[in-house]
Amino acid sequence: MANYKSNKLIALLFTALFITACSESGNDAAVSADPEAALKQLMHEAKEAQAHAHQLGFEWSNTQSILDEGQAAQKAGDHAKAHALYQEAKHQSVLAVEQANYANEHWQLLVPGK
Amino acid sequence: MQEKRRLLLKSVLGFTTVLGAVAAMPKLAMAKWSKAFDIENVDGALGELYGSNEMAASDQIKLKVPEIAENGAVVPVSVKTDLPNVTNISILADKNPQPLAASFIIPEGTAADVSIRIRLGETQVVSAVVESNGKLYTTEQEVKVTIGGCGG
Amino acid sequence: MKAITYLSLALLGAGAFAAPTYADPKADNEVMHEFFKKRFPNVEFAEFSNGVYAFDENAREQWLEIEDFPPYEDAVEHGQTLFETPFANGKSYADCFENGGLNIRQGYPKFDADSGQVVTLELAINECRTANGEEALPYGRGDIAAISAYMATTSAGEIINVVVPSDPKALAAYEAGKKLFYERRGQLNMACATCHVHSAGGQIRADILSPALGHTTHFPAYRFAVEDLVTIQHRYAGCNKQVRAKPFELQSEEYRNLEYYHAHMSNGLPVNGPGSRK
Amino acid sequence: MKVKAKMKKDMAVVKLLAKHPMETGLRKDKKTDKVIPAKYIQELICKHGDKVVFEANFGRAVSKNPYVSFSFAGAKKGDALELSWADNTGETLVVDAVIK
Repeated sequence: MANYKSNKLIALLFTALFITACSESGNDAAVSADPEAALKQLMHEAKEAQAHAHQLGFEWSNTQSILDEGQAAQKAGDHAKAHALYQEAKHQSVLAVEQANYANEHWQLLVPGK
Repeated sequence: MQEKRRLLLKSVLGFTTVLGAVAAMPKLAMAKWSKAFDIENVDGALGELYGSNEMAASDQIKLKVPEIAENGAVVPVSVKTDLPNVTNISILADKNPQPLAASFIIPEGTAADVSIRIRLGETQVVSAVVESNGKLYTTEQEVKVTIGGCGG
Repeated sequence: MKAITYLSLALLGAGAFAAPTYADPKADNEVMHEFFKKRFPNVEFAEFSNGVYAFDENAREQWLEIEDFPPYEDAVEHGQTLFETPFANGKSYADCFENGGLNIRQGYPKFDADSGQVVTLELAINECRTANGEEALPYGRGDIAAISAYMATTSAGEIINVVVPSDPKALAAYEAGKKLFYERRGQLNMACATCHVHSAGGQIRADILSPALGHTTHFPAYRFAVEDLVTIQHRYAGCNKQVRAKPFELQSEEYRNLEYYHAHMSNGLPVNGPGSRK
Repeated sequence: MKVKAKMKKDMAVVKLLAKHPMETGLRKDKKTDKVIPAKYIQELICKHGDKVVFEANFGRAVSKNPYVSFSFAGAKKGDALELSWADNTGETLVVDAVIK
């Protein structure tokens, strides 16, 4: 009963990881150019992704605390840590949006059949 | 368990020894709330409460506890015995911070049959100690406490 | 047949609905009840009201001992006092509900045709308060759960009969609740149905998973984890957090729709709230 | 404290649920991270007339809102019971109950 979804799920996770991996390398380049601005941009993206996930009703419960931690790290001057946390928050929300899209199309797979 | 119970005499032979050893009247008759509740090991608590920790295992004590606690914060425990002239029943949980959980004084006319709900912090042995004719008898059972999960 | 009727009604009813709803609540229940009967062949149908205690002997024994003198008795009495105490304007809860608010739990949640919304018992309690100039009570636990629990006791043994009328908005609400029930969400990627349909009776860490069928019969429930009476939506929020999904607001449209679907599923089972649960 | 006392054959069966937090003194407040001071019932006594028919002494392991049941002989329907508890902070409560 449970197996029919695992392949799709794995595919979904890989897609998300791939997306993240790409955006990460992009941001890394930006960090070296203008760390402050890049960090701000990343935080902005993370918040936008979070808002999108939230609007779909699929925000994860720990995203906000990761963002908060990131902001605390940024304030304390630990840019590397802040970067990692913002990245994580954004990553979560990207996955959450994927999850919402998937659920919207495939929720009926979990409904018991006759 | 082993060393804590080194004084627990399980044989009939041991039982006769106990007769002599607990001849002295237990302190409990006069005691109000006992310091035994503060003591952090079974032997010490029993010694403080009864003036002795020599006990005989008895199959005449029915200790009813769950094998697996549905909820460690509220574990129903019942003790019932047909032993004669019961004056006191105590319940101990060996791995709780203070093993002595409750102690009941049973006057004449009151049944040696009590129930209570106790907390168990982890999987451990729950024992009932019954004072009958001035002597101590005991029985015990392990209760598994599972922690974690979502509430089902 | 019925499905076609509903479908055509849905189509007729609404330019507002982009997609027609295909819900047939009655057929859903037939399938669901069969599913659980098959999964738990030794459980009498009415016993599904007792959750895991219907099939976990060891837990049932302890539960019965607790229910013999349950820790929520005080709270239910408190709820009765609140229920019977008139508002400042002299009116009372009894004036807001059919049959004076007694023996009505089995029909909730209800669909309100005027507002086009699902009305849960707790929402109705608060609407009664605000209509009479009183402040709404906070949802989840406390007084609202106590009042709701008292009202549930007046329906003890009554058979649950949640009605989904042939109103496209009602069917849409039911369908939305159903969808929510089957959508995987949160970091753990789990739906309500993952645990409480497809893994019901199985184990998650130390706990045995309860079947969804019968969930709503015993709410508000006294949860030992909370040491208090809580409403079903308080539990929804808890479950959502446990799969690391951000919960919806209590009594949000999402949770009301979910409760509608969830409670309807238990049609035919007796009301036995409040009950004590882990 | 809620008390249910009723005759069963020639024994009065008493079940009670005392409303009490039974704080162990080992728990921390999640918000303030401060230890919540111990507050637990130490003694619970049931009197039938002048006679003490039951006395329970509790440690910290007794559950929140303690539940106890016991039974005793020599009572009849309609008799009054006096139940009382005292906790480690000196707080006490006395309630009356009637055997049904």
